[in-house]
Amino acid sequence: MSEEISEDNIETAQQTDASSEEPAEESLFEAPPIGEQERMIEAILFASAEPVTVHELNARMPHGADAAEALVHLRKRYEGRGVRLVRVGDAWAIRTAPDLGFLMQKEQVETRKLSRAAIETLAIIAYHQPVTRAEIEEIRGVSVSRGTVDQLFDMEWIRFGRRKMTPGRPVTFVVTQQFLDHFGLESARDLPGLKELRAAGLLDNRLPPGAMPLQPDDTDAAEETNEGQSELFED
Amino acid sequence: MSEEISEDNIETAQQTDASSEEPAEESLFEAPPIGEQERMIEAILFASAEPVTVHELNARMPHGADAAEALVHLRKRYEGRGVRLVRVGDAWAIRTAPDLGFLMQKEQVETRKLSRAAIETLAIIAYHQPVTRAEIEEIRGVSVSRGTVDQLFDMEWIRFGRRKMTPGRPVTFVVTQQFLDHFGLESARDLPGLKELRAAGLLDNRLPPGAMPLQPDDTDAAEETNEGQSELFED
Amino acid sequence: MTDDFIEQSKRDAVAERLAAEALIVDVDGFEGPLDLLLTLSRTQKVDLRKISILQLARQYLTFVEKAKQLRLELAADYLVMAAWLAFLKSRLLLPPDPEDEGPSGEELAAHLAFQLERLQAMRDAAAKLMARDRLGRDVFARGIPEDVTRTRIVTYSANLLDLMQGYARLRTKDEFRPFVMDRESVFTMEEALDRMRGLIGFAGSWTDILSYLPEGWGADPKRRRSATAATFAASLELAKEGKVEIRQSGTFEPIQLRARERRGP
Repeated sequence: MSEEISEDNIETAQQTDASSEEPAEESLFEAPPIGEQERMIEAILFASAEPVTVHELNARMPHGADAAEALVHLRKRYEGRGVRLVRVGDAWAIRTAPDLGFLMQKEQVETRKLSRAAIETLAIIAYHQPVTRAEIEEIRGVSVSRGTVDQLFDMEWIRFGRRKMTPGRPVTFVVTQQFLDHFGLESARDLPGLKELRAAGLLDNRLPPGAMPLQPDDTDAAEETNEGQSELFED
Repeated sequence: MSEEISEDNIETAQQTDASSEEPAEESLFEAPPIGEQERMIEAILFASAEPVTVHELNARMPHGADAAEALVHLRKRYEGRGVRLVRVGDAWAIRTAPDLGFLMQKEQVETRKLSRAAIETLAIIAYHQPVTRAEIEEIRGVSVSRGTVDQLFDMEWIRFGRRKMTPGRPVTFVVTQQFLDHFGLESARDLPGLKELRAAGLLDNRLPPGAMPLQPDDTDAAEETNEGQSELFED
Repeated sequence: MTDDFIEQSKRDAVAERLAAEALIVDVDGFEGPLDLLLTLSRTQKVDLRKISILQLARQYLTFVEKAKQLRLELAADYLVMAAWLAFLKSRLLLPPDPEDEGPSGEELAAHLAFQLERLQAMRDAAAKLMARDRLGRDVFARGIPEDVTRTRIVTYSANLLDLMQGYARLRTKDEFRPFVMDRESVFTMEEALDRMRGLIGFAGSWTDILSYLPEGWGADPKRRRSATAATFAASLELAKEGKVEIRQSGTFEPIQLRARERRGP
């Protein structure tokens, strides 16, 4: 496909050459062929430090040239290319195609371990979704910093869920599809529960007798999770 | 009219997508089609005033892209146009066609007037690189003033090469990528008349007769020079 | 024939003097003796490879002579070159001395010819170089370069294990206190010392140190152990300070202590 294009291009160039059929000297007195005018405005727009008006293009090109017409041709020529001819006010400039803007970044990727606060917050959201900030704070025993939540939003691992039907109608957080993709989960329900974690040796401690009140909580959490997930799946 | 163009644009974009025959997500893992790669290097090179190395092009393009191949296509595409794709050492740049220079009076930069000494010294460095100050002086028959070398350094046309493996391990000078860019040379091999000069033995480090005590060292120096040149010219 | 030769030499000499005079005007314009020689060589109107070094030496010496007549200050390297050329001239004119081990006049002349040719070649190359289409004069770079933003992308990594462990850590908070000592069951020596300092004043007779254990620390074995150890350590400290005496009647017998009587210094 791209070869086809370049062949066309060459053809066009040849046509241009053929159509000129005038010695170069004569172009001083007669308007250069349109293909030549196109080359000229291409070079001027490329090299100019700012957008150039049609008026200025005409002033800089040999007598008799018609910049406006050449611009139409050049604009067409750049259609679908990596750069485009764009109008800036009453002037013209060559600019990067908008879909390629990402190439104008030199990325230095640095991988850092997610902070403990972020992991815990994320874990609570995953296990208890939809969950309010107050609930997260209750489980973690410390307040949740705005930065932590923002970070998880930035990573697109969490999003807002439905508001809770409790006084104040607080917002809730749920995990996203990106979260599931990243952690290789089909759904948040697939997250192992505490018992399974323990069975897998991820938790080697016995539950202390005093930790009993956690268990009903866990049940609640599981229910809530299901609820949240159904919401997640309904979306 | 402009609406028409943008529709065309969209069509082209769709075609491109269609020809890839892969969903967009997969492009993260598979190289984009060559036409797309061509657009990318086009955008990157248009956006940069300085030559961009193939290495950097590859680094900025999506994984799996092959800048070298896309460059071949792009170069062909711009043949005969108002701007051209030029090679500068191991880098590439887009530059206006030389025959259109007359349109760019506004963009012309006042290059500092180089002294005859500076011009000759530059030529000697380019053709004899890597070359020591003593060798330059031997060729010109006068001492090289500090100002001359400073000026060439200031213009970023020369830099230090490897030290010569002769007594005193003198520093050497070589020309830079900016030098190649300024004089429109793809590499130091393309210096005008280089082959003829070499064939005529005028690039040899021929010793004055009677310079006996220096001879063994100087022979080393000559070998080193050839080595250096082959490195610079034949890479 | 001979006359012709003499005539020719005369004419040459006149031409050389005129040429030298013309060059004198420009003496500051020369980039050293080699440059001057190169300029002089052009008057021979031959290929540099066929140049007569003998004639060139004569031309140069004429130039220097003329400069001296005009009382022109010539830089030292011009004079050094003149001396060398005078030597070369004699070498070229005299038959080679078999005793002499130095390079022959022809060798020296050939090298000078090479130097001139090389300098001329470099000048031509420089001219070709400068005549090329040059960036900023004939060829132009992008006028509106787009900035490449250097972004540092920080990706945070966390795997499922991190997540699960984080959650488990939270839900079993009480179990996960690996580095925190259970202060509730620890009676420190400092605490024991404070306690005993307040009590030993009242103990004039031998008393089992176990009676110094704080209230409520005797029942729980963990607490009892800690309190006993702390109290014992505190007793030793007090003995060291000379405040108490300690005795034990036998192995595993109760350890007893009493306040030491104060003696005057």
